[in-house]
Amino acid sequence: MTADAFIFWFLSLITLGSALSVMLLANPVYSALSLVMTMVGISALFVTLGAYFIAGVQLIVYAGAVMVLFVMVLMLFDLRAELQAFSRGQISGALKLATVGALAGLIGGALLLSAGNVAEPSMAEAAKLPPDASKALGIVLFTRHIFGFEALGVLLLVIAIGTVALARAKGGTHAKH
Amino acid sequence: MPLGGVIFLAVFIALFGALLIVLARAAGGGLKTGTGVKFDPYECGIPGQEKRDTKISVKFYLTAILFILFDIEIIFMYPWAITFRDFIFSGQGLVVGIAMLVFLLIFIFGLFWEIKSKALEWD
Amino acid sequence: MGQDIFEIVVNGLKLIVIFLLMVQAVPILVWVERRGSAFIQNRLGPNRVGPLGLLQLLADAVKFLTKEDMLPNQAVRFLFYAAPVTALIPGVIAYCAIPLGTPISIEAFEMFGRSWGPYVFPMQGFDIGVGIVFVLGVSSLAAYTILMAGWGSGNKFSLMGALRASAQMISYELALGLSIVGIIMLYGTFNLTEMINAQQGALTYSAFGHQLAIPALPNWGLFYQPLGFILFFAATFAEANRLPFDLAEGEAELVAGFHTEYGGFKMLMFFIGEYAHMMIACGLVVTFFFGGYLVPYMTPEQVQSWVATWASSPNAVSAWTSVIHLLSYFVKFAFFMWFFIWVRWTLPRFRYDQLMDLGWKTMLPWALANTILTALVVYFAHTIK
Amino acid sequence: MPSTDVFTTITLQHYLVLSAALFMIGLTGVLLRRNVIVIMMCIELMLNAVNLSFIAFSKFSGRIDGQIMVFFVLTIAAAEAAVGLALIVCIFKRFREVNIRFFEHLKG
Repeated sequence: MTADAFIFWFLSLITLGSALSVMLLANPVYSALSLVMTMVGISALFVTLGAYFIAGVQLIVYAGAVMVLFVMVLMLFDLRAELQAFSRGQISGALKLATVGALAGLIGGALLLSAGNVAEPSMAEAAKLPPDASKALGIVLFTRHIFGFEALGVLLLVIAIGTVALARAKGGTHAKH
Repeated sequence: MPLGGVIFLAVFIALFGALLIVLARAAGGGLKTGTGVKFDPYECGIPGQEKRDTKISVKFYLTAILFILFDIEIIFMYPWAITFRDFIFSGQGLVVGIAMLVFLLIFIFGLFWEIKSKALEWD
Repeated sequence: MGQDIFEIVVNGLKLIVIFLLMVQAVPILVWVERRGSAFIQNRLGPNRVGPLGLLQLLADAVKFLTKEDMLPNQAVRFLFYAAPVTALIPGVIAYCAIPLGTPISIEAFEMFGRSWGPYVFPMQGFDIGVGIVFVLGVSSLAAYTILMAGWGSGNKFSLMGALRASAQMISYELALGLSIVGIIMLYGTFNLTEMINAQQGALTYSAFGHQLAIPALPNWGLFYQPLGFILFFAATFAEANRLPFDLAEGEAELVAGFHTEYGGFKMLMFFIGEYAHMMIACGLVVTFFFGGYLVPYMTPEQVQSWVATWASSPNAVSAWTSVIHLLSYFVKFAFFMWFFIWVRWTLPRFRYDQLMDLGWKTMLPWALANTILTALVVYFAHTIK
Repeated sequence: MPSTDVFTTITLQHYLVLSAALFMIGLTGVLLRRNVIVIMMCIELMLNAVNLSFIAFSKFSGRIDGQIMVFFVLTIAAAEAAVGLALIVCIFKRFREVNIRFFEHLKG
């Protein structure tokens, strides 16, 4: 039990630290690399939750593909540290932070109120899931969620066509500066 | 001890020592001996000609976008591949196979469209 | 990871040993590469330092060690130093997931006044259930190393080399990922050890309710997925940035690619990273298509019963069985490593547009065809009696 | 439950709190940063936080559907990143600008 707890605290420390640096670092390239670290940490947390296949997919898709795209675009633009990373305006900033605080309070309150209801059956239920759930995942995906799967195929096709059209768009209403 | 063993050990010790030294150096930062052009970007000896902000083809980034989309489609095939035989044995093979065939046709159509629209041409 | 302190310590030691073996293999591979290239091109190669130039390894190590560690003016300090270190880590972690031999079982014994239960140690860094997904995921992190090094060294040629290399890597990752769908379908698992166990015995095709056994050939994945093997192996060449796909370096156009500004030990770490990618590629090829650590024509049980005729204790039987399988793995592995070197000194380099065309327009459609064909064959072989 | 168990026994609540914290960090980034690429990265962070809670629920309720939902969210997030970055690159190529305030002027 203590080993599990230690791994959880260690991983959550890494994840939270790198997530904070995504938000705080002025250089967007460092932000992107911190986000990669966050995603690797979340993938490790998935492993602690027994979702091995999803952890691998998280590494392949998020860390290996999406973030490569982000880093590549940042390097194409060659954006160094910005002079002003955060938006101006003290009143609006305070309002935004207050919004975040309010939402955090709501979620925290909800968690506290629901603590008695959710936590009890956890260990008994957790044993139901097979240790290597990849096959179970495939079977459920291709029986219960098969239409979602096909819809995502169409979505990906539309996106592939749309991004190519966007990336080569010329002209428009604005003259070139 | 045979010669191979001696070499093995020697290389091992050398590499490990080197690792430690490099770590120490990285902590202290790069040495700054010598002056002037030594620390300029290397362009085969001539004085630096190129600015940092050279234009780079947008093709690289287009490739990366297409990679993401096709990569996800391939990832969707993995749970199918691992369970396909189980589905066949339980008699659902035809349904799942046709579902995957439709998905693959969408994939092939997308790939064919990208090739046709010259999004993958490099010249 | 382990139940008690002994198991944890042994598992930790195993990781360190695998890391050291990988690092150790690099100078030897460099020597083989230099002597091999000289042999292929009818030259002598390094032959002055020590017998057969063997001490050249030591000389190289000393040279790498004593080079000045410099930071170019326009470099981004953190990225410039972090990139070589991150070149090593994904390679080593991914290689740890590849099984190298049969598990070693140790019977219960007495030590320090208490009894230590029977243990089974798999001959791999760690046994993760979804081996192949894990290996693909971890090794896809290598793109950052290249981008960090290219952008961090503040050189235009480095950046261009990095963009080329990463675009190449991600393009071939598609063909790589798709070419193993057929293999996954046949074995019905992501686990590398289970894949190897499925390849025991003599080649037996079972289809349409009949069985066709070919005792002259082992039951290797190669004979089920020949096209998949070719596509996978070719894609790994591109993933490891080796000739004929080393467009990242392309000395004629770019100075030296993303590691133009690097020298000394940082350069050596990039070297180790490149060889680590080759090792992962060879390990996976052997695991998928050539029976992994299995001894051809013999199942692990047969090997074990043969060992039991001369070995004394159960621990020794298990250990010797494992060592024999390790050797078998190593022979196959060494052959493919040699194949990498052989190809490097035989084929010329592609042009960049040819490279991209090959990846997207040739290998990806063929991998798709392989997937569909495998699915059709699997479906009809199991339904038509 | 005694109070020391909070540190030694990991329950669903721990994962949910972690996920909420990550979500809040992402939200703060979206609201406060000016660079539109960083804003997109913070959106990815928020989606990841949601994924974490999905997986935690899946584990502690013994149902696999949560993992499949994560699979879908992952796909949609990647698609969103692809389209978003295509738009950003399009705008950057013409105006050399990534400030979110500038995007307000793109009308008509």
